[in-house]
Amino acid sequence: MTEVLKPGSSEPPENIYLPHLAAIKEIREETQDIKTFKLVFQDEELRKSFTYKPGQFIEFSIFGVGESPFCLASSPTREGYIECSIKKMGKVTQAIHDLEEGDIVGIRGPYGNGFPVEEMKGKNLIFVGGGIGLAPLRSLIWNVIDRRDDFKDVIIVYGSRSIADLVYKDELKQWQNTPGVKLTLTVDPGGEAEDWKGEIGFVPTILEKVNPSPGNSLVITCGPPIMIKFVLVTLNKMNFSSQQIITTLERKMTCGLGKCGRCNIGSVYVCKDGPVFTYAQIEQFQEEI
Amino acid sequence: MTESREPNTEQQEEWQPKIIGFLCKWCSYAGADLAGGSRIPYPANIRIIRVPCSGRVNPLFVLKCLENGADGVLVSGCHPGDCHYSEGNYYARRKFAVFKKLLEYLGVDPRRFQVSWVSAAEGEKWAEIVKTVVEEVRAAGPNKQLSAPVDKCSGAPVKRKHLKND
Amino acid sequence: MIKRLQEKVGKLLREKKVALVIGYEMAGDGISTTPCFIEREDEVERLVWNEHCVYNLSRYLIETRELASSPSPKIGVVAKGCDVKSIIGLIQENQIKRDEVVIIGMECEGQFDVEGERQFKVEGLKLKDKDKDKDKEGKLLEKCKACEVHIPKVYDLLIKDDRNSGAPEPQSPEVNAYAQVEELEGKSQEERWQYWKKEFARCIKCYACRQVCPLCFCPQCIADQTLPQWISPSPSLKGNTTWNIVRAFHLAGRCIDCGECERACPMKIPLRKINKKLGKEIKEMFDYEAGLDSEAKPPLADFKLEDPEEFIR
Amino acid sequence: MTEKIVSKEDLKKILEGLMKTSELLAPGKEGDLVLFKPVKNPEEVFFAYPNSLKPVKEFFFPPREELFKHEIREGKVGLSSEHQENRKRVIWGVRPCDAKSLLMFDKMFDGEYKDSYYLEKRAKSVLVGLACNEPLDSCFCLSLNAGPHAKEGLDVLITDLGDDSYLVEGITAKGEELFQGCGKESGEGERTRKKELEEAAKKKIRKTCQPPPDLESFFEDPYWEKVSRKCISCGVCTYLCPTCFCFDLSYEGRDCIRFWDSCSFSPFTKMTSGENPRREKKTRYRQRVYHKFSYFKKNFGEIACVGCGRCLRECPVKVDIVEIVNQCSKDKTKD
Repeated sequence: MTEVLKPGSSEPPENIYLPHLAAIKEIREETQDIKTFKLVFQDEELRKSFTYKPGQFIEFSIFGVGESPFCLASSPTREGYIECSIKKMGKVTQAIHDLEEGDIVGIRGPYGNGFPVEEMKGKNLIFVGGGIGLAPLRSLIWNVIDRRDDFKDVIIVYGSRSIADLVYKDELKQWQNTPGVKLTLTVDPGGEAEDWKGEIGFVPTILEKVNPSPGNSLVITCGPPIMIKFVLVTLNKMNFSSQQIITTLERKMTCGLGKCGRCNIGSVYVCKDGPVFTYAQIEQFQEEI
Repeated sequence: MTESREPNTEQQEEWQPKIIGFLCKWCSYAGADLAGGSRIPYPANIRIIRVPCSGRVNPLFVLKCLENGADGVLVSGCHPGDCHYSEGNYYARRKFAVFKKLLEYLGVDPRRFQVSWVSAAEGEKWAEIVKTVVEEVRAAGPNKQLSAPVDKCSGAPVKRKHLKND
Repeated sequence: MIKRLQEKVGKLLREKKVALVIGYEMAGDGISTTPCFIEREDEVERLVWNEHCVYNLSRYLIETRELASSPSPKIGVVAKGCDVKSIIGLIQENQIKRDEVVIIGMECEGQFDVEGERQFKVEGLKLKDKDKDKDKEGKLLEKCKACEVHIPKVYDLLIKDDRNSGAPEPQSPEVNAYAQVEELEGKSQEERWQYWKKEFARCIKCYACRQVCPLCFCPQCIADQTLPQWISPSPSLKGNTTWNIVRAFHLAGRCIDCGECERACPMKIPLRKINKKLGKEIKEMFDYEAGLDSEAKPPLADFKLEDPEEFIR
Repeated sequence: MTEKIVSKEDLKKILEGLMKTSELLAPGKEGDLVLFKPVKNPEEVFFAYPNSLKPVKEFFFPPREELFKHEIREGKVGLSSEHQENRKRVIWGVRPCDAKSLLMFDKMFDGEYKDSYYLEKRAKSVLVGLACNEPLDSCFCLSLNAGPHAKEGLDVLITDLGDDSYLVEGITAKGEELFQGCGKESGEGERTRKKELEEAAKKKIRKTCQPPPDLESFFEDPYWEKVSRKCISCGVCTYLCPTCFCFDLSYEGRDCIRFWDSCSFSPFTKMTSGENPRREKKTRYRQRVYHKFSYFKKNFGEIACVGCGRCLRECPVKVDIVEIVNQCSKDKTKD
């Protein structure tokens, strides 16, 4: 607990709700309903000073429409810009999809704890992603590739409903060609095409087939809740302990500051204490995830 | 859109009433079209929104218009018996009869919400109705009851075209 | 009356005629009552009946039906004459089926203005003192003064008032049910606007009016929609006015005047005065009264060729 | 800490003075409601009330507050946050329970992320307390480390001694400042009188809130389903609660606004994907209880309830959170 500000005793603190202005530099269409936005802060100082960890998120403001939290999909090792991959779902995301290059948006953050990158050093990393859930993993994957010597082997298992739903298609190729990185792609049965060279099947099944070893390894997983549920079963079968499994949770994080009161799971605020948790931590929660 | 694209009429020149018209596409819209095609003059204070049927108009549309700065709203449909969907305008008639009473009861100026039947052949009648409605709303003055006149902002995101070319 | 109520409910539960009964029990303050859900025969002693049974329990019918796990899907509900009207409304709008509910009708002499407690909250008086020095007439809820349904129109069981033996008292109220509406109608347009503006300004958007209403059952309220956002979610005069108009209009021809919205409103906005006005107009224009006939078509889902149209150009 | 005796006339003069030098808010009647309002006439200041309908939180954390505006000027987007008026604000007639609740708000709105909107209002405000001599049946502050004459969070406390005389106890410098140069020193008799009033008031508070120490262990108990059944999921208890602080952010035209929100509403936690961790009424009601009696305590060392009793008085269906919290351990052992 921090010391309570005595009325009348302090300088006015900075405004925690005021976003920084950022311009959209580039928009890439990943799939039919997912776009990746490259954002550059208007303020040159901020472009240099804005630092973050993979797994952290920002509050993305469309002035006049609304604000929503999105994870940072870019790697902090690539300086000068940030990227978010956004699926068209509701009011704000629809407005975001209507944006064009050069449009101005607001950014608050970064918020949350982020992935424990330091702890990952010297370990084998297994990434298990589904659909748009690859976005936060992408941040970490590029971070790992850019600092390749700090980490051991990398295994990536990524799947989506169909080939068209795979995100970062160009980057997947780059990852595949990186030494020490083993990428397995899969699509749900029925989502394949004739020339599809990857696997066909749900992510947990393919993960079992890839069969990574739990020794000196960490699993980082993100995707739809149903996928995570079965990925955990698979990992359990393969003798991964709950401390070795890291995921990011999704909640409605309106303020990102641990104040607005809706993202808590028990006394834990996902926006402040998370969104990254080990499965061992999650097991302690009373509420269902 | 935060910069109003029109000159601020209220300050620069005489205030002009702004009226939103919800017109059924089968009768009243065609009627308005006829008025235009026949070069029958009527005031330009009305902005027309075409709807499939007067029965489609939710009273919330009317409220929203008044809330967002319209000075008056006119709903116009087919004459009873002429509805393309047989009975849409009959339902509309009941709905707006009640809604009009409610607005009046709450003290909203009754001139701000009006209903008319205009057929596809009634270009003259359309022009007359618009004239009357505009005059009545003009007499009622700017809508200060339901609208919040301070910020004219549609709530659309900041687009590049709103900014100076750099 | 309470004894007979408890016996009858006990019997219903014992014979598995109902899975659960929604009724009234004493509240912690020892004076007012609160809704309760009785599932076992040994709980029936909790049930009470007095002049503080203000709540319209039909509000719980839809969600309770979903919760009832017992093989018997029937729900028993203790209902006053006015509450039965909203049950009829729910049947009429296909929200519940007649044979899913067992209506335990109560003969009701009128409910007291427990909210007259407000006075006690304001002045710090104790409710008991307050009760003593006011005559019965003065304590009656506004809606009860013009009540026409002391005995419910529809019921499965009727619990009669012990005090009334023989024929029920004549049910023609001398009170003008629309007195308050007419008073406001008599004012100028500007006066009316100023009146409502002041009332709506107080609204804090707690949605108690909506939540307590037996006929506000939309799975998603238009006020909660975001695409588009029709009603501004924050409390401001603009959004409050729109919300209150929309709420009332959605109840036009459906509201059965149980007055729960006004009772629940912590800011005491006279919502009944709006609902009542709509009821009055619909009665005059379309000769329809809500909550009387579960087979009738709701007036705004109906029309007549000769409906009034003087207001149309 | 100074104590003095002032007369009703003195108080009126002080109110008149404060009206000129600062923004003065005090309870007044609006129909049947008691609400804090800007004072236009000292005669209208209402003393004989148990408590205001809305707690004073609304002056620090308004139901609707504009945070900033976005504007396009000269081809550039700008954000402007309007500077708050820094005129001194005196809130007169605050009950001790409400004053205490602000200390909890301090913990919430200060901390790692400092909420300038709240803190600025806090810094410019002086809280003049009014001791409770006539607590209601629904009051239960005594069991929550507060009391009808408690001073915590206040700048000055006034006790009505009857006979048009008031005991004024300075608590902070800015509180004392308001009463400088008026009244006379208090005597032994008056201090005894105040003690008596305090004891008498305490005796009137019979309701006690005693959450079980192991509340966490009841989390999965069917009890919550049972006790939340009659809850109608409205926002009355949360909006009128002096310690509830949940909010939402939204844009309305050019303004980014913050406004009250409530954990009782189902859309509160609903995500765009349609997932809703607290879709069931039971989980929402349990969240309210646990947030107050467990989570806040875990995070900030204190139960987030001051026992003002508003939620009991104003609940449209008389849900009694005190009874529910007290009963939960008993009910468990019974089943």
